[in-house]
Amino acid sequence: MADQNTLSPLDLETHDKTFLDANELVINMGPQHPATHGVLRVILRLDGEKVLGLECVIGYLHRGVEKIGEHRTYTMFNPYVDRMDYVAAVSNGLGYCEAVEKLLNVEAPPRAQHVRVILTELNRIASHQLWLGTHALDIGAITPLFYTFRDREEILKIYEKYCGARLTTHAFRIGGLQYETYAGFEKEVKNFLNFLKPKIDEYEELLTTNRIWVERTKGIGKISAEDCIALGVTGPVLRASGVKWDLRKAQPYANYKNFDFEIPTGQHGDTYDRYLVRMVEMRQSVRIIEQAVDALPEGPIMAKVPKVMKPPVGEVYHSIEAPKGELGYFIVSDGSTQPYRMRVRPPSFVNLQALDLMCRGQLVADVIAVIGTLDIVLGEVDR
Amino acid sequence: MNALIQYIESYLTSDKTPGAAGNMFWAFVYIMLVFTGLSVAVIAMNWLERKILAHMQVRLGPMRVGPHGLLQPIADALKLLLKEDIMPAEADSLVFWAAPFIVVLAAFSVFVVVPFGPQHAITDMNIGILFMLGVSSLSVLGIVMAGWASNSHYPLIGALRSSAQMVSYEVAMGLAVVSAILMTSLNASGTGTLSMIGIVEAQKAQGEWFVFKFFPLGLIAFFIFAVAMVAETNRAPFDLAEAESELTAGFHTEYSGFRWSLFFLAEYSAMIAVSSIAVTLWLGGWLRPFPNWLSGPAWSAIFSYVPGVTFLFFAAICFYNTARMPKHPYFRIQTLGLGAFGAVLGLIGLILFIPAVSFRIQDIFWFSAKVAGFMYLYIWYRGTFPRYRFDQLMKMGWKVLLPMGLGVLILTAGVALLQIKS
Amino acid sequence: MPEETKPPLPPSPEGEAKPTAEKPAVPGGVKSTTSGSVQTDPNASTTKAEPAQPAAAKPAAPAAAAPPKPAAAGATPPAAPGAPAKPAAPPKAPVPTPVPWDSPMIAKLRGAYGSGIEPLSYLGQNYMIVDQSLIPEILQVLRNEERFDYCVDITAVHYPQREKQFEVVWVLYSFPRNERIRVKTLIKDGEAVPSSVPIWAGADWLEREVFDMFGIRFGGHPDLKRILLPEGWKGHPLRKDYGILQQDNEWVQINLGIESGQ
Amino acid sequence: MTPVATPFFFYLLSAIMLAGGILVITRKNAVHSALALIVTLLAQAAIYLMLYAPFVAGVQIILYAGGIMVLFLFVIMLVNIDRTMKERQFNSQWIIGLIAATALGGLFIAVYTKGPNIFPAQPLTIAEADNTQRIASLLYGQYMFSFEIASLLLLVAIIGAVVMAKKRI
Repeated sequence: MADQNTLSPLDLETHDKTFLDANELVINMGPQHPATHGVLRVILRLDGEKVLGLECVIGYLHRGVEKIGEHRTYTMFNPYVDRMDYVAAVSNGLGYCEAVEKLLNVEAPPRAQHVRVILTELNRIASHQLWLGTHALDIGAITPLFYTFRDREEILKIYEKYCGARLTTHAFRIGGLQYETYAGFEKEVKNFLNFLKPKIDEYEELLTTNRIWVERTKGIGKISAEDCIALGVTGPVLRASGVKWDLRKAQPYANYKNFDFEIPTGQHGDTYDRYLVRMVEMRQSVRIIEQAVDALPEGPIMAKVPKVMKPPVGEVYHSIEAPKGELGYFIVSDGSTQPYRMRVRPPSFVNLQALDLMCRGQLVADVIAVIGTLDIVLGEVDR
Repeated sequence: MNALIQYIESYLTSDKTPGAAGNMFWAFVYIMLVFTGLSVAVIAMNWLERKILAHMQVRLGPMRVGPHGLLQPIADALKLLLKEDIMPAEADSLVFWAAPFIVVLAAFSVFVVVPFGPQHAITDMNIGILFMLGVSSLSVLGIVMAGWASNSHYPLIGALRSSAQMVSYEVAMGLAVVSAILMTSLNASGTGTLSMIGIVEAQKAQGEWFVFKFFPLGLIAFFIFAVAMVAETNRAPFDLAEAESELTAGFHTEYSGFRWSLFFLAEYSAMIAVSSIAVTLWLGGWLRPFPNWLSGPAWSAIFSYVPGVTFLFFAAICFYNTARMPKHPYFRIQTLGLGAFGAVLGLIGLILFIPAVSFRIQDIFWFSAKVAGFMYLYIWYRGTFPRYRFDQLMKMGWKVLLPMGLGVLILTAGVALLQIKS
Repeated sequence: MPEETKPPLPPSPEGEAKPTAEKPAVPGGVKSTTSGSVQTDPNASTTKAEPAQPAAAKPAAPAAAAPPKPAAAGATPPAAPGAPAKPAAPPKAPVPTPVPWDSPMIAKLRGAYGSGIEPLSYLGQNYMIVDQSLIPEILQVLRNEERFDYCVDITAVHYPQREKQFEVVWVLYSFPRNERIRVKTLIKDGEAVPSSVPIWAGADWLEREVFDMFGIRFGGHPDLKRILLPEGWKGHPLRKDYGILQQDNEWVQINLGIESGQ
Repeated sequence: MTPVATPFFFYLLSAIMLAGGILVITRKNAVHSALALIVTLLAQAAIYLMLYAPFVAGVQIILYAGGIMVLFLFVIMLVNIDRTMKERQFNSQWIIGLIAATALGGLFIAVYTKGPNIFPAQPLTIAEADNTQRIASLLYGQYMFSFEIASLLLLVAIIGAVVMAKKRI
């Protein structure tokens, strides 16, 4: 799968060669390209319109989060986690807090776990909505963007009321929650769910049976289940290729085990299946939230966690199902208040690796669609 | 001097178009009327497109410049006039300068033969539809020149793509038009006509619009033309030329200021031109709905009031909105403006009620109402459809529309032959 | 407070001076059930934390540790390490230690490789420390026989004070068995590790990042070059001897042309 | 038959055509000469109109100006023409050119001197209005066979073009 990296320099200056009779053309897309979802540079090797292969150049948004992690105490590192996948900040926070709780051998109280599930699933819906809006915009449908962002606004309002921030929410703490849920939290979440159900049908009405949408997405960016597993691709992309695997079911965390929901899978693993999988996932998240809100127990929201955390020497790998895939934290503790090694396994970074395989043989216009369907966030890819 | 006046009045009684009647003065007046009307229509289209698209997308559209953004198009036009008009360094200045004019020429000269009424057309060429198709194919030249003269790869690729698209959809368009013209020959003399007014007369004589003639065939031909015309003007699902999300920018990226506004003007007038062809050929140009079925004097009276009623309806909307305008002093000027606009519309509505005026204006009203329907369709397409990929677009042009066009043509000819035989 | 990093870190890798940022507690109009103990603590403003010595006497933390009621961790800045044991601390829970992990798979592997592998389990997570020489082979076995077909992550940890400085970690997961294990191996600085790209295609970028951050070379990797940092960057940031303030080296001066003041 | 336009228009149009023709062969830049060719073709269409042949004028605009010239421009733009701009204009066959020019000149002078009796001025029989109908009846009536042969020829040309381009697609 290795493409030779000796890319022939773009030799258009020499006059005797027009850009049409050159057998292989190298084109640079990005890093400031409207459709690359952030700062990603893709070097495309083209034969006319067909993509021979591509190479991603990343690192433009690298902030060295893992190095900083080694110089912050466990609680101080919490806000950094939200800045990685800034679209799904809450699930980053959940992953990190649960990893450290496992290290400290502490369990968050049931009420905290329920609120965490509610907020994380809301975050999954918000992330999928943002994905749908921008993905449809890349393929040319302008309207879904406004619908999805109008509905996403409601979720951000709930976050703002709960923890003061809309995007990088820093809602969870190691051991539980910082804030008790505000008065009327359950009612507001319930109203939102009833508000959202017909809206998801609206998105489906606009796109699912839209002939041009189907034609632009069916059979584009196909990837088989074996390639997905070999490349380590996870999340909706893996499920769309037919692998029925979701960490919330496979290795339940934060009492997902006592909510029932299905895992959608696709058959062909193309862009259209990924679209369908994510739409069903949004509906399943609504189901989970409904059950979580109904069964919200009373009780404390914070476990017995020492103010100064000095976890015993040892290491832990804990991963959760973020909207983009498996988000893992590998924390090595040396007994001090600061982690010795803070490794983050981002889903977008590994999923982006599959872009080359998915775009082989497609046309240039489809590269945009495939980047959109991978749902990558460069903050998470570059850390 | 009175010879001149007499020359002018002589035309008023004749029922032929000024061009056909050889009356140069009225021809000039009609030209002025049509082109001012066209630019007003383009300005209105600019505002309508922004507002309707916005309301489709759960937002308000321009609200700040004038009441409900009514002055926005004027602001745009002014901005474009004042903007610096740059020309790329090694651009081919002659071709770069000429391209927008050719495109505008092609888009405007189509209106010479557009029949707003039995005698409301600048002229009545007997090759009307052929002339329209010929001239609209000239705009491809302008686009190719614009793309090439910008002297950079992406406009060139954009120009080649959009001209390839226009050329291939012209073929499908031609076939659809031929099958409509074939229907005009089902009269006693057995010879159809290419002249636009002749086509509408034929529809009136045969008592039904061509879109309903030989039931599915007319509709299919109309459908082919409707799709091809959207592709011809690089609009909505076929606007691949200026697809910003891909590499290639449109052919008019290097243009700015006034030259760019020429392209913008040409695009809208081409849209209006092509939809007026569709209205003439299939939707019975200026004929009011059910001319033969509901043909009594009472019915024609009722139908003659419709233009006045619509304008009064618009005026009512304006007044209703002035009531809804917030009471803040800052909005006082806007409420006044909207009220004045409503008053003007109301006045026009009232004038349209005068029988003499409404009799003459009625045709133009029905024609432009149908064209406005098409304009709404254009905006609706842009709101809902994603963009076709270039190869899908060409595949649909050659492998779907062309065979369908041929099929419809052959079937129409067959059915027409049967009808003549019987 | 620019703090010059001490070159050789003391054996127990205490973090050097860390600015205790005053973390503003923004309750966000929240009706906080934990009454009263959430207000910001005025006197514990950004204390000038002395270089961290384990036994540093911390300025008197507000001893108003509420009774072991769920006190919101809230605004009081985390105390410097080595806080004196709070009087009402709960009795020390037994410190978890790695216990040997045994399973039929381990028995089979032990039969094949004898002392080369050392399976352990910590907090219920199984991992095995594998001798460096076994690396490509045991991963191959795990991938094919034991069907660990998903290479979750490849990373490394730098222990400068040990004689084998680097610990390369493979996190593997098996879909059929829904089981996750970690395979670790210890290598010296400068030694290369055989690449596992032929085993899992997904290892390509993961290994490039480990090379980029630690400088560990992977033999047989199709395209081993930096992935996150620019090509001409000198040094590997995640090594412990690479100071956190040391980002303005000559690449930054050449390419960005900023004479950073740090 | 009222004349379509005064003789002034005839001289104007023919002047445009002549100027266009000269421009076509003298321009260094191929695109400029293509545009000049388009101008001449349009002027020619206008002259057809003056000869009461609106159908032919319409077809001329569609086919020549709208279709063939677009393909000319396509080809010129796709094939890189910068190199030809730099090369020196050479022309070694000026002898043959001279002979052809003199022959053509002689023909023109002969026609000009003989004057009208070569083409007897017949009154125009068909009305300008149904010109298209008459062409249609001639085309599909009397000359049906030759019409079909011509279309067959075109078909062969199209298939040839597709086969030549086949290897690249």
